[in-house]
Amino acid sequence: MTAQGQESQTILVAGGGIAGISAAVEAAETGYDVILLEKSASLGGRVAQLNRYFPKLCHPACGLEINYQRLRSNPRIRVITMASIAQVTGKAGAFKVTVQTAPRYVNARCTACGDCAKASQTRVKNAFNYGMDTVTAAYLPHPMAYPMRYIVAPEVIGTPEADAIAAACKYGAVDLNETAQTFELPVAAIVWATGWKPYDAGKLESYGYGRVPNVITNVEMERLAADGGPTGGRILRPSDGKEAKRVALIQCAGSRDLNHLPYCSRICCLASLKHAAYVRAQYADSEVDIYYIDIRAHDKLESFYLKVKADPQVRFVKSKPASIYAGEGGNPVLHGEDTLSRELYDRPYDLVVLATGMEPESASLPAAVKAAADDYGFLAPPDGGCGMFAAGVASGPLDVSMSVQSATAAALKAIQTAQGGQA
Amino acid sequence: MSKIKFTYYPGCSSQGAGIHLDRSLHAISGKLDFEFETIKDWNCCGASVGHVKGGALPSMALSGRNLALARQQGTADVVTPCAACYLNTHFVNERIKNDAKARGRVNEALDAGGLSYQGDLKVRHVCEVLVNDVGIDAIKDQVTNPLSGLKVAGYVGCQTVRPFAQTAPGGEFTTYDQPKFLDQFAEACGAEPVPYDKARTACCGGSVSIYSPEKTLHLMRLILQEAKDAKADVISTPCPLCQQNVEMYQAAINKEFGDSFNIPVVFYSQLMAVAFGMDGKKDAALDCNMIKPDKLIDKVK
Amino acid sequence: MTQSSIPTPARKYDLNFARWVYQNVEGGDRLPLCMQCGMCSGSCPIGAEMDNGPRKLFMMIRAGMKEEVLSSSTIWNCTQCYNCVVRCPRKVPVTYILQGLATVAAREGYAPAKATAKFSRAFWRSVRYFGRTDERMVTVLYYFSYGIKEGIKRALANLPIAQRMVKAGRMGIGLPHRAKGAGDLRAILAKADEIEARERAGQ
Amino acid sequence: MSAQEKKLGVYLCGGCGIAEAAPLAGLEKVAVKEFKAPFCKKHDYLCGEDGLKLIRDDAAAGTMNQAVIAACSPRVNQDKFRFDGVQVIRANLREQVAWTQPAGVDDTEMLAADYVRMAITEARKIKVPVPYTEGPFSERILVVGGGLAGLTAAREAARAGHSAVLVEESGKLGGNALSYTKVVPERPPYRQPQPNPIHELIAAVQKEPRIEVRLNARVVKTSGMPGKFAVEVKQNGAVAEEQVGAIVLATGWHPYDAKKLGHLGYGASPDVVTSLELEEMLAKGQVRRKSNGLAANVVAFVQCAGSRDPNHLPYCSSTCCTGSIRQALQIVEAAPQAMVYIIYDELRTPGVAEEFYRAAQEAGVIFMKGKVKGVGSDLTVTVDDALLQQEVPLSGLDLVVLATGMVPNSVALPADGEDVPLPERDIDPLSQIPVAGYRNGAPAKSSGQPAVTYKGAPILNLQYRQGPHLPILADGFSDSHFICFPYETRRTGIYTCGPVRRPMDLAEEAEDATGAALKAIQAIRNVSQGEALHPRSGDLSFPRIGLSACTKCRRCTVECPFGAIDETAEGYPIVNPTRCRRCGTCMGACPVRTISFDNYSVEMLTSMIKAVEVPDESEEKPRVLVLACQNDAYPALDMAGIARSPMSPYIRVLPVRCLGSVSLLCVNDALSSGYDGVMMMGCKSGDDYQCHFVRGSAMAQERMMKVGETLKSMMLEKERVTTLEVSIADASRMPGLIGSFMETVESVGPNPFKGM
Repeated sequence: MTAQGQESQTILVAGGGIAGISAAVEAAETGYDVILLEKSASLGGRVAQLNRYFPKLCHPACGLEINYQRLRSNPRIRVITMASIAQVTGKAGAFKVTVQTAPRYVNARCTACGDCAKASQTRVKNAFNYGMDTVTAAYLPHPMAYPMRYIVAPEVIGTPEADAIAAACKYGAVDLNETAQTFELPVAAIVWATGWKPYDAGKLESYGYGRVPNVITNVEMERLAADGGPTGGRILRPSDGKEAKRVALIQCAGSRDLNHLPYCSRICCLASLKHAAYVRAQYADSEVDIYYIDIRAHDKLESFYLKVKADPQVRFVKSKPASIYAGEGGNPVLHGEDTLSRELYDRPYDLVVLATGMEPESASLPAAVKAAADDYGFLAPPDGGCGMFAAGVASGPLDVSMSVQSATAAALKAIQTAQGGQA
Repeated sequence: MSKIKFTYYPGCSSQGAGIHLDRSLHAISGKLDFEFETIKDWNCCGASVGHVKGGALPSMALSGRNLALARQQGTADVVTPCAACYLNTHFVNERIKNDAKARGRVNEALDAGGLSYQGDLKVRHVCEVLVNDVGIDAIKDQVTNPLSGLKVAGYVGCQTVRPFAQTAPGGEFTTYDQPKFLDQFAEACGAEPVPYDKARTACCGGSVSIYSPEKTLHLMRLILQEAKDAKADVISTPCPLCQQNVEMYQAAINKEFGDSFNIPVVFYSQLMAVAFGMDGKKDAALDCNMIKPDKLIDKVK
Repeated sequence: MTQSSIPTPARKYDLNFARWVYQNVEGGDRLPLCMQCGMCSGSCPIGAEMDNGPRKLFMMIRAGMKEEVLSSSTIWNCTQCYNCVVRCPRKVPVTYILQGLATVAAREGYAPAKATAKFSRAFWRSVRYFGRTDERMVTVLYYFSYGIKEGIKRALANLPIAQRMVKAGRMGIGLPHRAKGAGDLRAILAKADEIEARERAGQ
Repeated sequence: MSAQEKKLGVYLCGGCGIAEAAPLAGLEKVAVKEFKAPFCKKHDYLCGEDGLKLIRDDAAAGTMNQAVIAACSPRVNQDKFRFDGVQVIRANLREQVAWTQPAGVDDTEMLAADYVRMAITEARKIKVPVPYTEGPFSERILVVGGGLAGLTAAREAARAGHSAVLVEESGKLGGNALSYTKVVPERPPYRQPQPNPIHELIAAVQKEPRIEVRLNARVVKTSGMPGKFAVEVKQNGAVAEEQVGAIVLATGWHPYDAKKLGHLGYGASPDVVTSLELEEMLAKGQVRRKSNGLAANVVAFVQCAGSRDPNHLPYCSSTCCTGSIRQALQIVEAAPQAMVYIIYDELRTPGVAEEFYRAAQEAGVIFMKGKVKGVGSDLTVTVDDALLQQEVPLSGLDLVVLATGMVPNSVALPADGEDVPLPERDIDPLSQIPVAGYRNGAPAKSSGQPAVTYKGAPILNLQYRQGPHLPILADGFSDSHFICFPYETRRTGIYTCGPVRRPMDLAEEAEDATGAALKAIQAIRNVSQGEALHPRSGDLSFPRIGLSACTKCRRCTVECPFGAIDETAEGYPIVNPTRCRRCGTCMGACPVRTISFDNYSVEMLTSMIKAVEVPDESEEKPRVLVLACQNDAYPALDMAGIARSPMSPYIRVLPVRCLGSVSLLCVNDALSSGYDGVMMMGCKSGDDYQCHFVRGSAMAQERMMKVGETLKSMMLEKERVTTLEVSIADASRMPGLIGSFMETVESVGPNPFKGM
């Protein structure tokens, strides 16, 4: 107990990805009030954008559905989307958190009937598909959106189209006058589950992302392979829609590189093994080459590596490609040295996928918290008593199940603080 | 307004193979807001082969002496138009600035010549100065004779941007592979930059091309081929060695590969001189190009 | 040839040679960080001219393969494009290390016949005597470093280019260019040599 | 409310296109005239404030305590449609009617009407659950294993106010970690080995009043259920019983037996040692050769000694790379001139450990990629040097260190028990990746991992009908099968953590143990309220078995995925309610419908099925019953609706908790009441199963194999029933799946039972 007594036993979870959601439901189901903040329009985070998980190749939406049901049926949890944290004051057991919400232009009256979308012509980049296709300016963030509520893109605000969109809503849910709000929340403990963003592949100059056609990133590959993606789940290359049958997967595109991300992002090797499986499952005559420095299939995931390796049409090349240039017929050409044979290769592919690493979203952290981060922006394990705990990738590059593990642990630490215990 | 003063290090090529770079540069400096004061009695930087026979310290001593002399002339930034000179001088300057041991060794050597230098100067490339200090707009303003219709392939080469591009402040000078400043220069001059992504910062073979061209002709061929494919009238470059290699070896390449290249290779500063309406010979030094840039000569007022 | 100060390994992966390189070659201090990814060898414009390429050469250094390393064609075919330097994920200054190894190899007499070495010697003669390099001096000295006969052959082969250069006003016919202070420069360089020799002896 | 009678109210929403699709007047008729609902109210925006007020007022007035809400999918707006003292039943007229069917068509109206019928029927049959709360429940937590994971779990539970009893087999706390001189850094700058946290942790546990430590102790028997486990602990010969609410299993690991590594020179020379043996040498300060006591200055580490080897441990032990780097750094730190080599195949320093790798390189440690061909008695290690592309004799070594892997303590060793077959694998290393054009995966040699069995005694010795072991999964670890839910074991209220779950380093162990402690606390707090645990969190129902009808067929006790049902001496089933996860597999298994939940029963399902109005043959409107898994197939159908994909109007979808809860009798009833076909949609079964009740969908499929006979006895075609594996991501496949089944059914012709 703090000297002046516990103001609140509420736990604040910042970030509505798999880690944040897990921390929130675990704490709530243990009997504590939780406020779950999400910066974007919907919960789900990066996993909602994944097609399948390694090693089971099951669908993230499945676990997300269970968690959503746990959220919806639990009155202890309050979800606030479009929200970011501007400032944190106070101390363990008695924090004051200043929250800022961006306008969504659609309020809680929304039933997700979709009439607003029908009234909108302007098309904006579809962030859910990493901008590989577009949506109408009034749109549902994605089919598994939580809350199941539309949003109006800022691009059309102030235009006649916006008025048309508002007029189209039978339920008065479109509120064009919505403005940014700032309010304060008293909470006992904070779980930072702010997650990650893909490293900007454009910074890998010699790989020509954005310049050489048909060079994409691993997160884009997830969308290409997903039913809800820009190609309806068919792995077609962007430049001409041709089936991508000769595919190169490049590891450590940014990771393990002092010029970019000095750490290993841990998941990329396994994600690429999964991508090999995507391609092989789609085209019987496909060939996938995986370029790597070390294949890092930790613990039992080794068997997933063995499984993919057993496929004679998947080849592993121990080489960090030096450059990618545009070849004939829109084929990107990989150039580099095979370190096990000393061969200098120039190999054309239909599609090249850069396994870009995970960069912590620490930009969204208040300065005070950022100070606690390491040089990479990860929140190192806190010393006892600070009342703030990192969960998921905010604490380091983790896979999904490790993220949930750390979120569950963070939930207990937060509970201990909320109870006024040591933690 | 008063002009920005720089201490100028021309480098050996300014008296030989790269004489037209030096001449045209001085010409345009008259029009633009900067002026050069040449390092009195400068010496060679060691170029890209010096180290082999000379060893590390003697090589450093070469630039050390130049910097010491420059410092005697004042605190203005040292600028050089030559890629190799920039590379070596910048490198040595950083070492003297940041590495006490190196500073000591170099100064012990310099002392034998009655000189000393503590690393308090800044070494920069002329192109970087044009981008960041002079500014593209200032160049545009001087254009009285736009080079309209002239197709220019902007060939940057290596050492102008590698390895020190990212130490330069902003602009198009922070990228190793696709710097666009030559295109910006050409555009400012009213010319038309052509797509040149593959060869933009490709290697011409450097000094290897001088003593073992048989190993590097294919490199220069790539540089010429992309320019040809892009229908470039001229290749524009900032590097004396690149200019010399890519120009000089076209005959050999044609012989070796059965090509028929005859593409003029000019310095960006020559383009500017012409675009500024200056004299083609005296200022633009177009007479110094072995392959005559006819399309450019036609533009001369 | 002076007695070499470079340790010769007794067995594979005896680290005495590697450690000497770490300490005595420009940029060698970062060499231990190489993780053998192949970025450097892949980035090399004339990698095909190299027997080992920087990546493998660095592994050979660790393996103590002194002879193979110092006589490797890799160190003589660097065009100094610096692609490897800016791309190396471990920030190993590859080009500088190759230059440093070339210097060592030349000094240790591993490369009497190497073009680079000859050219460099010619170059330095010009630098030492005139303070500046003069293509005419350098090329002539370089050609004749192959012997009179070969020298004349090479000079004639390049005569057309030389003539065109002269015609283009890019090669004068007067006296060599020189720095007036070439004298003090020579003193400085002599001192530098002396320092390096002293340091080597200090080992 | 169970005692007081139900007051039903039907609320029809006309919003989101429902009214346009199916006029509410017609639906109202169905509710009031046909089904005699006391009242029915219509609203064009039921989830809006006024709409909600409408319902809230009725509840407040006491005129209604059971609301049938015919509006959007039950998957959305639970939060809005939540009213004190009101039991809410939903009819999905939006996603699966208005959004998939053309407006104002008879078929659409019929579909909507049937969903109203089904919902009202559900309301009539459903009971308000009476939770199981028979105490006393224990707040105490049993932690098995006194290593870093166990100690952490106990301490973290105690810090949250729970008492714990920690049982450690050996004579001291600390486990393997106790022998570590230093540990891999988990804090920035991640470059130097850090002090071992274990000693501090042991001290903290020892002075924690809420924790009772039992050394030299073993669990001999575990009976009961979450909230009320009775655990017999044997300590120094004496057996004492502990009452605990939940169990954390943190039995850790033991090093792989180096004697099996002769090919790597173990035993050939005293100077070939394992990582743990090196640790003992490091503890003595400078590392000295066992053979002659001289300082060991030239040392080679051999990675993957046993790990990643089909003949030994098929998996990667995860911690050996960083472990060897740490030891190498300590050697170099003590003797800067030492020459240390780490021979690896794939160097695995994930995350920030990459910086630790760089630190070792900077300290002069040499990393060689290659396979060790052999180790001579003179200690010469022959390496197939992959990067030098030649075979290298690494001679002049003083010491060779084998980085031996981790073997999970999933069973009590020494092995004094029977063979333990692996009940399930999470991922089967022998299975192959699916490849286009090949039914059973790529035409490739399998990864060649042997199917392992484990000899050893059960650790908890569970007194469960389904055996004494906590199920052991792939590679012998007692892990969760679920990526999203890493703590889900097959035994409710028992959570594993640390290396018994998955190879992991100390930092991860500590985190994992903290998470397991939370799950244990959560289990205790929920079961004592009679609430279900994940995935049906908060469900108050549990299976009730009418013994009078029971035939002692034992299907329920065998099929329960969580071993919740035991058997009496007479062979009757007895339910342990807090072990139950409410999937209903037992209900689906029971041939005599005598197992039911207050809020879910075979009778309820069949009544709902029969509530549907089946048109007679002449109308040529077939009816197909779709039994859809609530968690995956049903959301997929919803999302097809959100995408506005047209769907056959002849299907009637009935969401079920799990396909495992579906009894063959439901299928019979459907067919005998005139449905032309039945589709069952469940989750993927098999090795990489996705069923969140583990075996539900597999069970359903097994049962449906028998459906053939039933159909034959009814003289019906077997094509009328199909079982499909669909995932939540199959929204776009749905119309096609249903469409093609419709064609099949229509080709078979109408069900002769129609109108009987």
